Amino acid sequence: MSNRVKNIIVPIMAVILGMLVGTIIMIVTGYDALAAFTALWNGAFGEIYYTGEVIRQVTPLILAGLSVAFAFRTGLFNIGVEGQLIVGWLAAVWVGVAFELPAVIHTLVAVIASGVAGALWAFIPGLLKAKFRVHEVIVTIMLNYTALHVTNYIIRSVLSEKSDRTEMIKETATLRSSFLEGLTDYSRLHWGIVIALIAVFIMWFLLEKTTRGYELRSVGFNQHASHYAGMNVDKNIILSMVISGAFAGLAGAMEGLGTFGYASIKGGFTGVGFDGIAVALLGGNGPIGVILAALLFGALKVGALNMPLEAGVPNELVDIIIALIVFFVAASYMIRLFIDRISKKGVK
Amino acid sequence: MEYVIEMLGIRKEFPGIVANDNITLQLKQGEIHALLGENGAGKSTLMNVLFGLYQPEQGEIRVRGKAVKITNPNIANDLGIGMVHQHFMLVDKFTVTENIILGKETKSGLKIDLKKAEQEVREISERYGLAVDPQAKIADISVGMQQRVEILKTLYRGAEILIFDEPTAVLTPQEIKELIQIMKTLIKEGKSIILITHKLKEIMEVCDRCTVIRKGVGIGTVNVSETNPNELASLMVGREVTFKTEKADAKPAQSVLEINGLIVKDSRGLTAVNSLNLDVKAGEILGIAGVDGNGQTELIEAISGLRKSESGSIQLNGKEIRNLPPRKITEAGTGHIPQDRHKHGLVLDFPIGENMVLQTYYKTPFSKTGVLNFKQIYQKAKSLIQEFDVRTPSEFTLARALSGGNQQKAIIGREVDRNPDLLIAAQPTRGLDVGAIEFIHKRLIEQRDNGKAVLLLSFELDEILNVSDRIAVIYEGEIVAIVNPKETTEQELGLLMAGSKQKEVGEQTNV
Amino acid sequence: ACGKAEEENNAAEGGNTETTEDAFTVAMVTDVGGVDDKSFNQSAWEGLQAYGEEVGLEKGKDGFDYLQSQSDADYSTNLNTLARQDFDLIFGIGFLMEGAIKEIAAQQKESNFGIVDALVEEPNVVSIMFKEQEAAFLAGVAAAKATTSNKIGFLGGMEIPVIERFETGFKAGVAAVNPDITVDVQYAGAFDKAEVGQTIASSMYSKGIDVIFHAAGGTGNGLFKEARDLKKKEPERQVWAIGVDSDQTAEGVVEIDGKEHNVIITSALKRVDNAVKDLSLKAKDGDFPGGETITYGLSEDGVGLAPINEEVAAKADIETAVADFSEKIKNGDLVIPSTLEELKSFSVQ
Amino acid sequence: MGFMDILYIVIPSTLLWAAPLIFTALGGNFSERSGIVNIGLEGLMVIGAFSAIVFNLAFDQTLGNLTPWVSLLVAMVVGALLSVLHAVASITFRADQTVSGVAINLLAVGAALFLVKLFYGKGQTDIIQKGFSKIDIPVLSDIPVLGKLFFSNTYYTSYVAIIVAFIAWFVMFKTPFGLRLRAVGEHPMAADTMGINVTKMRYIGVIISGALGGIGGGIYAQSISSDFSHATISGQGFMALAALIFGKWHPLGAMGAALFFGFAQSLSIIGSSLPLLENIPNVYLLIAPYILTILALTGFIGRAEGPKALGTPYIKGNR
Ligand SMILES: Nc1ncnc2c1ncn2[C@@H]1O[C@H](COP(=O)(O)OP(=O)(O)OP(=O)(O)O)[C@@H](O)[C@H]1O
Ligand SMILES: Nc1ncnc2c1ncn2[C@@H]1O[C@H](COP(=O)(O)OP(=O)(O)OP(=O)(O)O)[C@@H](O)[C@H]1O
Ligand SMILES: [Mg+2]
Ligand SMILES: [Mg+2]
Repeated sequence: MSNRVKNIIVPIMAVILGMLVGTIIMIVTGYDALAAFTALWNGAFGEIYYTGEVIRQVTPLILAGLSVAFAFRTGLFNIGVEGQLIVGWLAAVWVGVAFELPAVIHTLVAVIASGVAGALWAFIPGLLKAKFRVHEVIVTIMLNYTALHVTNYIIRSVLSEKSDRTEMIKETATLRSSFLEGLTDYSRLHWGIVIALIAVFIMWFLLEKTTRGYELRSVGFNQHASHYAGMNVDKNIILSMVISGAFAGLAGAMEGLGTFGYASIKGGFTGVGFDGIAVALLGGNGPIGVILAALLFGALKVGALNMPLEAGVPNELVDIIIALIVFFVAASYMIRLFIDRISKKGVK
Repeated sequence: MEYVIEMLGIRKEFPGIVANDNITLQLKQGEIHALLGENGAGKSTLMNVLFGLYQPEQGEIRVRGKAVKITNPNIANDLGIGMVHQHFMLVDKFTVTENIILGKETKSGLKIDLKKAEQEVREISERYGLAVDPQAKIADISVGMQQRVEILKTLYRGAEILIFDEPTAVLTPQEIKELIQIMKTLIKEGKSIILITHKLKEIMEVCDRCTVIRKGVGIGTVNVSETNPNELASLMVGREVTFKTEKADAKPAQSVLEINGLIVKDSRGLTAVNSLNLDVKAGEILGIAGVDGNGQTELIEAISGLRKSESGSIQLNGKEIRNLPPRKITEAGTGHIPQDRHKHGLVLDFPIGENMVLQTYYKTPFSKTGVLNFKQIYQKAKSLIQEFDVRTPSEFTLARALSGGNQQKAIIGREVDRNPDLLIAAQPTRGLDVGAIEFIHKRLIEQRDNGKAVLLLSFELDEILNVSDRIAVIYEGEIVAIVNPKETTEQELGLLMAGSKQKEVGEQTNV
Repeated sequence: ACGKAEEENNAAEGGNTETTEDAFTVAMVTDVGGVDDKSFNQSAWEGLQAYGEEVGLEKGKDGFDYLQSQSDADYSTNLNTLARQDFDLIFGIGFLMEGAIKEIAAQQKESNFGIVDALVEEPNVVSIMFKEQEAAFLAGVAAAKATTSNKIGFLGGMEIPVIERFETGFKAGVAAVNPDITVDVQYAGAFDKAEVGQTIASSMYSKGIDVIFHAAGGTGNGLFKEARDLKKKEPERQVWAIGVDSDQTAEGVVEIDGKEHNVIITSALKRVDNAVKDLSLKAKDGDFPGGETITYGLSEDGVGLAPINEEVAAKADIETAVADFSEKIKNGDLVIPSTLEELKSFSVQ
Repeated sequence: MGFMDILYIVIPSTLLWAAPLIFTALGGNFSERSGIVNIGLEGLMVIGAFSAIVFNLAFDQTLGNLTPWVSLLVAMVVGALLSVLHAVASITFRADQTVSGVAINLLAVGAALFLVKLFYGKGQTDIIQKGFSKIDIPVLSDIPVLGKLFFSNTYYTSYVAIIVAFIAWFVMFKTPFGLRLRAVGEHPMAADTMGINVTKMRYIGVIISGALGGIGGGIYAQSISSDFSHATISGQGFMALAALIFGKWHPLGAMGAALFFGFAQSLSIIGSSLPLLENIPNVYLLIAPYILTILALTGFIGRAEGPKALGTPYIKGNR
């Protein structure tokens, strides 16, 4: 079997295996698996409203996934998507609240602000990696917590007076659209999905088609050889982190300008950043893969909300399934071995 | 009982390749037995089978006449088989002693008894004349000493049969001499040795018998005393090989590279290149001879912009290039075949095609306004692959999947194709077989004949003597002599490299 | 609202059936805390259960139910889901749901909504507010009577209006008993960081503070842990805590030499349960106060103080004082300030 | 408040915070020294906290004062079991170790909450009655000044953690096992040729990390949170990872780093009531541990490198 086919089969198998183990868990613990999956399906696609909500959920997941995937492809592990997202969220809302601008332009400025904020936040680990060879994983983890506290502080003390959240953004800055809401029976679907899809295209084009992308990939694979070949390794490391951070920041704008319309104090992380790792991984760090994986996880997450009510199954089950899928993709060597065995038997 | 080891009809397959096909090797008690073959012929594989790292699909191994199954290195150790691997198996951060006792530690209570272990190491090293410092960290000692540690590892485990896999490829001539002495001592102590090497001269010097394999198939075993290098070479390659590189006389023209008073520090901040002067002319190959660690690496890094130099000047075609960024230097007209092809020469995870434009991707026709033109890139790659005989399934194959020799050919193709005024070749044939070496030497000479300057760095005196038009001997960061290869001998070079007072080499003209 | 024909038989058979023909179904959405957060989600859920019991409904789509949110983004989806499942009345528990309720109420005009701790002006939404300051005032009175060191602590979750009402009322209560008592105020910055609560409590107790009142949700668990630990270590020492929202007595139990003790003096109650049940019943009877804000105070049984711990020496004294002040508050003689600003000009006299 | 009074508050609190971090960071040390990245420490703490609480709740009547200790053992075993998953994925099936760790984190939270709902029908457990409690260490706490500083108002677990750190150091740097473990993390093929079973050593390293991570979670739950909910473990595992790296992959370094983090944390909490720090916005104190960690990495130990083979699966015969 060709590698290409395998690369497609592996994630599919991982999803199937994840669901399978989820089913076994339900059977063992005495839940009605069929009812659970029915509820899951209904909660994701049973009504147009839910489908709208799924796409809304998918939007930041795509961007977070892109962020992780982009870093991966250029040899970095951006585990700081969460922090960059929060920072981007705040920046977008800040612009949305503080500025008076015509519609569309206001939105655009706010979206750009989020990207810039995420990029700046990611610039720090990029710089430290490039100049001091500090591993980006640890710095980004630390910066996640820093982002959490700093944005909380800004929301409390700068953007509001000791309130737990900012004002609503101005109408002119919103990504929401009554057209899309009407289309999906009042879901919170917003124009962000278009931005996400454009971002997917940009990532693909940048990475695969441009000289810049060539350098980024080259530095990601082999810094020494890239240095020998005359590339500026430090600059490329920083750039790669910055671009990755910009995607993460945009994911924050989806929440700030689309889903919520404000920024609020957070006790913990949104989880979108970590889901981004899952999305990137399941999607094989490729553009189409990321979209499909985000769609799957978005549907699972939104659909899960319906499980306790309709089937009496705790929605944590879906978290388990997602974790298992990530696990199986990570251990895809196991699946590859299995496929090889099957296909060999088939030949003999 | 004549044979201590018998490997009979060994077959070992890797996915898609038969690395060993029905190979037989018999080792006599007390002999040094050479194993000869081209790159990828299957020598390392055969030895790894003997050492228990791989399991053969077919065949039988007998140790002192008894059939055995060697399923892991522990069993090999118990049978008295020890192996010095082609790539050193040493933990950099550990001390010499820790590396030697690893897996067979001397204990007192729960604790490792390092004192006792060091004592034991000292004893063995004295007995076999293997000078090492038991407390030194591997990272801090020379390659030669590292190899002695590898040998000690096997002796510490009581090995009677030692396998040396290309031990001399990484050594300086002096170290090679020492190693040969050590091997002779070992034989005297009753050990038996299998030696893998590409250097026929070494085989002729120390070996009793030689088994040749070609493309995984055993060709046969010959008594070294009854053969000569030419025969061995043709047995190995399957055709006649010429050793003396054919070349016309050089026609040196203007200086392409001029270095004056160059001072470069190494990573530890010590002066590695010390007020060095050198020039390389168009139409000549200048060879740099020297024992490893005398500033060669730093010199080359300084020329190519990979290391900042302290002072002095480096001029390329009369233009100052010192401390310019690597790209500027490349664009000024240099090409570089790096010492470590995996680390510096290739992006192993790129297709071979994309590797072919590593320095030129941003130029037309490979890209335009920042967008790559893959059609052009792969067309270029395809033609280079053909021209330089790079054996690869296609230009889309990952560079990682190519054998070392073919990776090297790809790099040379890439560098030569850019037609640089100065080509720097650092150990371009390290670890390659004679066929590949011959090919590469031809290409270097071709460059010279096209009126380019070639700077060749090599630790192989043969290579230096054969290929260079002039030889600069480097010692402690200075060029201590410039000699004409036609008028010098290996002995003389060796002495110069060892820092002996330069005798009247001043008379050698073109300084 | 919607009749279900096939269930009529059931209805005819008796009172304890799943649903009646015109069952008035009620549901709620919790924040990430869930219905057992030992705080107001739990309280609200108890209110729903009490309502169900009273009118003979069971948990489920045809009676009363809840959905727990896993993140802020889920509030809206959950509220919407419940509306789509045709629940007649849907509560959003907590100020965090303000935005979501506002939006969904505008879309789902058929359903009625209730929001706790926030104001939403929509015709089909009732806003439920509490006079936390009144409960906290009584807690402050109890604390002031119980302290022997004249040093008292207040542990807040986040600096938001609701908690400010607690802080204000508490300080007012303490001052009403003895203006010389100092109240050390610290905020943990979160409602779910027990470890932070524990460290703050530890530092307060070692400064000689002997009573700490918390309005910090799960963060308060750290306070109880610290108080229990200290009590266990030095059984003679005066170490007290005061709970919040619901009666938290159970969290204060310490076993010392086989004997049970308790470090919780009392709890400032916020009867979300009463409010939820009250409004559900009203709505069932067709009296849904849509568009209004209903504020529950001591008089409405919406806030109060839990019974006083037997072990507190000043128990009787506290009870008298509390009863006394309660009376004054209920009949309007005493208005408890609700912001720190108002507190400045407050005095009991 | 005098300076000493501040120390009397801050030091016991530092020790309390540090204990779970020390255990977990030591666990991470064993895994990473064997060459396996373990970003799943957070998940291992989660499962440790969960199982300790569940066991504690179920058996506190039968076991009496031994309950928290036995619960720790249970947490250790469950943590070890979960880490086997990480081991299988990243050693046997050559998974990307960071990703497998992320999966462990997701799985632990999902599974623990799912089981809490299954067992108790609600989203969080009750509060345990038999947690670790505050003590003055006998004899030692009577030493003047030092006794009050270091041995009063603390928990046994903190001292156990410090002792275990020394044991870990001994095991890692003085015993054959430690030498082999480190060899496997530096140069697995070299170890292999010396007859060391790389796979086995790595499994052991990862499983020890699970066991110690489980204990870390168990200590946290039983000395700090007292119950288990979605918020019980929120970031401590990552802090432990930071401590491990900040401590240069050295057991005693990790211990020092964990103590330092504990100190910074308690200062950030207590700081707002200290005269010296009260005018500084709380946010500076809150982010101090993270910023300090980054600065420390950049300034002092930026060059410190982890085990050479860290993160690369060992494939026999691969070059
Ligand atoms: N682990 C492996 N997986 C796949 N193929 C392998 C592996 N090891 C060796 N081979 C293949 O087996 C053949 C023999 O390799 P081997 O390393 O034994 O050659 P060699 O004679 O030692 O060459 P050299 O002189 O370069 O050391 C080569 O073609 C190589 O491609
Ligand atoms: N990771 C890999 N993927 C695919 N093939 C590989 C890989 N590693 C080795 N090989 C196989 O091994 C061969 C190269 O072996 P090897 O590197 O020993 O070549 P070589 O000529 O001996 O070079 P060198 O002397 O530099 O070691 C190639 O032919 C390739 O098929
Ligand atoms: Mg080789
Ligand atoms: Mg070999």
